[in-house]
Amino acid sequence: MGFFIETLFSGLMAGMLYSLVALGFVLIFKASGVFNFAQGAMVLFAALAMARFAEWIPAWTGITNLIFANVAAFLIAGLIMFAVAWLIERLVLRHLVNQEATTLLMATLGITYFLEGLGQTIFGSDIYQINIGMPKEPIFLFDGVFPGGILVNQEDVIAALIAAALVALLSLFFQKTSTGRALRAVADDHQAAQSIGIPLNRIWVIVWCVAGVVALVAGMIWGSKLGVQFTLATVALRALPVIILGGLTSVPGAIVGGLIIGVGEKLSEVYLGPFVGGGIEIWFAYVLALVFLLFRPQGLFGEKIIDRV
Amino acid sequence: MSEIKPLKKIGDVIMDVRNISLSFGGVNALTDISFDVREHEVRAIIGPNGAGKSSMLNCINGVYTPQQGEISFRGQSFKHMSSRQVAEMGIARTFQNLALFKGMSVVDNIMTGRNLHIKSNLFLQALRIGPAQREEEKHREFVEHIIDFLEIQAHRKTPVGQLPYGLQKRVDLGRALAMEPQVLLLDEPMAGMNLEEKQDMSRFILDVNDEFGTTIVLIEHDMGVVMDISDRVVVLDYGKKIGDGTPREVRENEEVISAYLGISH
Amino acid sequence: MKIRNIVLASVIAVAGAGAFAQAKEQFFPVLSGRTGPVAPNATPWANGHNDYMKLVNARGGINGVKTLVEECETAYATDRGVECYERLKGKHGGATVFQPLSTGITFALTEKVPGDKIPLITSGYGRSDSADGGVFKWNFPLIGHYWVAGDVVLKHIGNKLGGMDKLKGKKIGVGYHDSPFGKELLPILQERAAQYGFTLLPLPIAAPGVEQKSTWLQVRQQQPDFMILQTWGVMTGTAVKEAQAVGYPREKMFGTWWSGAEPDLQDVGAGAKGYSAVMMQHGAERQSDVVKEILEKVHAKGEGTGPKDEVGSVLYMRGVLGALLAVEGVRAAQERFGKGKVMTGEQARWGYENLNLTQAKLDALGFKGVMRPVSTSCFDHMGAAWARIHTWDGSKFVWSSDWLEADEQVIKPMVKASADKYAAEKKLTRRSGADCQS
Amino acid sequence: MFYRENGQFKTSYRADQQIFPIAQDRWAVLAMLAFGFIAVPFLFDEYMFRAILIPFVILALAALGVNILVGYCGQISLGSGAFMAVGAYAAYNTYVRIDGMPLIVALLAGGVFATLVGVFFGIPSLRVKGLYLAVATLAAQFFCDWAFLRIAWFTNNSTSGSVSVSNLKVFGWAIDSPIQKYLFCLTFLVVFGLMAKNLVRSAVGREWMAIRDMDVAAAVIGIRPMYAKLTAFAVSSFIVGVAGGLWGFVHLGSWEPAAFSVDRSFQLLFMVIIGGMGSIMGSFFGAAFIVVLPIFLNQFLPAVGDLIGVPISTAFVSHAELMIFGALIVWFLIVEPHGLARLWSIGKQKLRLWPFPH
Repeated sequence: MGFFIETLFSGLMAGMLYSLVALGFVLIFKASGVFNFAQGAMVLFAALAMARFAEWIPAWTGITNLIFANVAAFLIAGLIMFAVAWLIERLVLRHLVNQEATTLLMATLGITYFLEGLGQTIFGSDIYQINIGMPKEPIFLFDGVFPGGILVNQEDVIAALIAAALVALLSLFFQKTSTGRALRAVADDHQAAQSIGIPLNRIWVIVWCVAGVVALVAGMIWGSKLGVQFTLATVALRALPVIILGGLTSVPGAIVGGLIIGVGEKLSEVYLGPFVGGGIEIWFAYVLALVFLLFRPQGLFGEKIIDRV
Repeated sequence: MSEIKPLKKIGDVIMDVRNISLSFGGVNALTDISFDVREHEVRAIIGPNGAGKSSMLNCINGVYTPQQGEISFRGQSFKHMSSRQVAEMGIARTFQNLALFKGMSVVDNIMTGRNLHIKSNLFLQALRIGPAQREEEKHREFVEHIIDFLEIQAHRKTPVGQLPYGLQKRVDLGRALAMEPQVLLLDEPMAGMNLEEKQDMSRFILDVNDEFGTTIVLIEHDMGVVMDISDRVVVLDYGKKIGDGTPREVRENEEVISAYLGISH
Repeated sequence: MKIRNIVLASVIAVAGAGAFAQAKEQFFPVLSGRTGPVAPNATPWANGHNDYMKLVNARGGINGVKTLVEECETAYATDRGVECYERLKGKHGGATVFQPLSTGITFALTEKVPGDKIPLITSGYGRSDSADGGVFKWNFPLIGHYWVAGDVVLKHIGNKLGGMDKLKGKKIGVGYHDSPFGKELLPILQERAAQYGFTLLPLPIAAPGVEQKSTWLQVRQQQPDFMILQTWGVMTGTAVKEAQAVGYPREKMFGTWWSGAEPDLQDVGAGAKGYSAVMMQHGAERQSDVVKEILEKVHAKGEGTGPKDEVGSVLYMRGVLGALLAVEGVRAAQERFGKGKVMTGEQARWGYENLNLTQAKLDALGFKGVMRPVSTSCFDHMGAAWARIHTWDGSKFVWSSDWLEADEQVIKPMVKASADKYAAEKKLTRRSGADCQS
Repeated sequence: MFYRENGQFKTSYRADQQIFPIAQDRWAVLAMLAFGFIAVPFLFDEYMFRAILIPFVILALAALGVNILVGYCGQISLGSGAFMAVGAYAAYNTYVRIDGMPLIVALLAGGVFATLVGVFFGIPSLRVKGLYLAVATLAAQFFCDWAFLRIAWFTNNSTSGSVSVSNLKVFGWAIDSPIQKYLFCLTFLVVFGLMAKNLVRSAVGREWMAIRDMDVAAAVIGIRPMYAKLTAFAVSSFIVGVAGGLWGFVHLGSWEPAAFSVDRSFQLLFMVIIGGMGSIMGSFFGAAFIVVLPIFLNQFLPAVGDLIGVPISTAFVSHAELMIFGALIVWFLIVEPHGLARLWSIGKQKLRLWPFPH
């Protein structure tokens, strides 16, 4: 029982990171109808930038204060992500307006490759660490209730809190700020948004920036857990089923979907894996999504699509 | 144009639409629509925008499934049929906002209309030997007749995407004709055309109607055209049927007039 | 920064080729993995290899024959490795020997080298059964393969427990890279498990291995008495981090020699304290003579391939050893086919098959305390089965065991059996004694 | 002024329905075939064959398969690598488990199994489109990766999970020299290329394109989306599967699932995009481009760096490769969505008018 709870818990933690990546997907899709395959590459890019600047800043400025280095690195990385977002809109999206979804999808595949190459060219391809002073050792709760207690990673808890805070911030941003409302308007209806004078291009830049920040946070958490290296980009592939499950257009969907996938993966691997030789979690997530597709193509929270002739 | 209107014998009811109701998520597109179509006639469905005309055709085509009501064709009635079955029964259709296959040439577009008649299987087609080759040629020949009939010989190999609007409308018609339909559903065949184009199109429609004796169900906005070429007219408004009869009768109908002139009642 | 430091060997090669086009040169191709999931580990290897080759030239070459190096990037992908092999094998008068540094590529090349008559050195990786020279004429897993690693790890664990018999009833988990590389370790462990009566808990980890939570949840659930890691690249570091996250004691974790180098652990730092790994003879050898010599004769001249601080690190040293063996094989071949001549791949093969590096020779070359004697034969293409264990003290590795030798009595039969199976599949006949003289 | 159809009047529809209605084209193609089969073997060295020509021919075949699905039927697939894997492993098992199994039969059997798997994973395409379908096909990818790693039976219980084949023979004629291998693969490519071309200009092909361009309209004129999509999946995965078999048997000789990873799927998709969606020729262009580009960069960039005195590291080269790839994908999607094939046909148009532009 105790172990089951642990598995569940760590599933939720993994899922929470998937949600963060998925969130990036959804934001961009809602606002620009682009399925941004490059989200994973953006996570890598942002994490690399943060990790490296956190190294370089003390070297350059001579200030060795960890907090200062991290904050500065975070800000710089954020700015870099803004620049990336702006360039993507300028050089790619702007030229692909009103293309069908698959074309845009493939364009973002191209962006993925580009960012992976660029990131490693600028920041190198070693393993880099992001040290934001996360406690690494686990703690044990309820020793009394369960034998051996329930293992909890303080790091995961903190990460979860950060993620939650980010989501809260985003929802505030969408509800309260005028830009946020504009974004929602665009998401609901492009033509209408344009007709009431919301400049689409600007909206797109903004939403890609937001996605960039989300990527940065995801990259920071993941990076401080596991170190930053090229392979971080593969989290995009882990997060895809999440969106299918949650629905492309739904922010809560991304979060719930992420948690479900995370838990599903871990439970399946731990309880089913041993019987079939293990290593099943990746495709399990996908098959889960696949089965889902067949019965509810629009996902948990997505809107139904009707073809009109 | 009225003088070219041919005299022809109208047969008995070929299609009967009974109490069709259709709604999308609570919004009623059609409520309790009933009307019939007689063999060889030109039947028009008119009504203001959003009256549910296209939805009506989509129900007949099996694109939408009405929540209530049924449609009977040549006596056998059905609640829902797949578009395939409908096509097999000989009901063809053109589209309001062009639904041609943009990537394909005019010939290929019209050839798709022949697909129902193609028998040879995948492997024969892959090897393109004997029967497959002959079949292909046979249908190509048929398609060439349609191309001549619609006077678009010059554009055979052009991708339809590159054709002017008026010609695309013809190709759309041609694709439907290639199915050798018994009933032809035309969704605003003349929308956005200038006068000559409209005259051409009406001519084609009437020719189809009396050369091949094809029954025609037609959605059209242009009252003049409708009154000229159709034998009977159904009037829809906000998904309800508000009139049915000969052009003359409909023209006199109070509700219809108000619907069109927007008089409240 | 890194980019600027790494002077691409091929550039030197091109320049070199221009400079002494007349000079006799022995071509050693390098299949590098400077990008992709294994970049952090494969890069030092290539740097070490190339630095030693430069050192050999600084020492005056192999009896006057200069070494020539050209790299081709495989990114650890098999098909690219094959392309690189095809590209390099014919260059600069023909490749002497290939060291793919990837089990996948080794498998693919094993099919090709007999046709091209080029030997393969796969020190510590590749096909374990290729130690049987009777079947694998062209493969040389010199000084160790996975089964040696596995056997030594078990031996070390046994010693810690105070006797192999103490292994009885124990549960040992194996976290392995889910690929031929990872799986190659299992046979020896299964063999030993049957022999000593401990239970084996195989835990495959899907490459690239950035997400291992569930693997380590199972570890926490099963609570194996020991964990053996057969991982490579980012997978190792992640494994240690996850172990830390589920509170599995690092003292009970043992890596094979691909899972115990600085790049794996330095960013875990103190968190990895107590983690041990078996080392194929050498470890980090910053104090060894050869390292000093490289620093003074290569890096001091600004010709270092990689960053200076990496010289002498574990994987750097493995590159150095790879180069050493490649060179000494050629030297041995020259003894027979003519001193100061450039050896063909075929001649070099004879050299690798008749390698006899005595301690004296090794010490003279600056490998005192780094390596033990190696001597190969027609049927033994490995030549030595010695290893040591080193342990991470939070910032660096320190030796934690004496020299240990794998039990050839157990491994030889396994090698032979597996080799015979391969020969049967491929319809090959074992080499006769006569063939050994060729 | 020599490239004209002037004076070539079609007297029958058969004549008009030929693959290459213009005589000069027919000659050009025949010449190319002759070149491929007769001249090439004498022209190039072993490296060209092993490292460029053979991979090109095999991947061109695979790209052809993918193009049928993505380019002609408009069903995006990221699982092509998996279908290659199925082809390779199925061929392997039929080849090693049944004594005296002829090579070609084994390869075709591989294709058949790939077809089955392809159709199975194509089923979602009946419900979903575009990116959703992409994800569905990714499921195929990851599942197959896992299955071939984990299920020992597929690899004939080899301890390492890596399988290998050797001494290939066709009609008692050994396929081991690079030239023989090349010709062997080229034959497959030509045969399948011809059949594919026939399909796309027949009823089935028209159904695929109809579904791609306007699926609702297609349904209304009696095309069954299910039939059209599943046949596309079937034909596509059959060809891809055979290509997979060739990749394992002829090119690698010994392989592991990683040889057919998701990267392979992306690579094939890119070949189709760059080469030209909905164009047989395009598949070949795309394959050639993507096979040659990295090798070219690998050798060209260091040379350039050498010239201008800036040492270029291997790492940088392969990163640059990633960037150039990505940039090219985007560039093609923006500037020339129909890929190299379109450039080719534009060239032909110009040639037709030359020297009188109007």
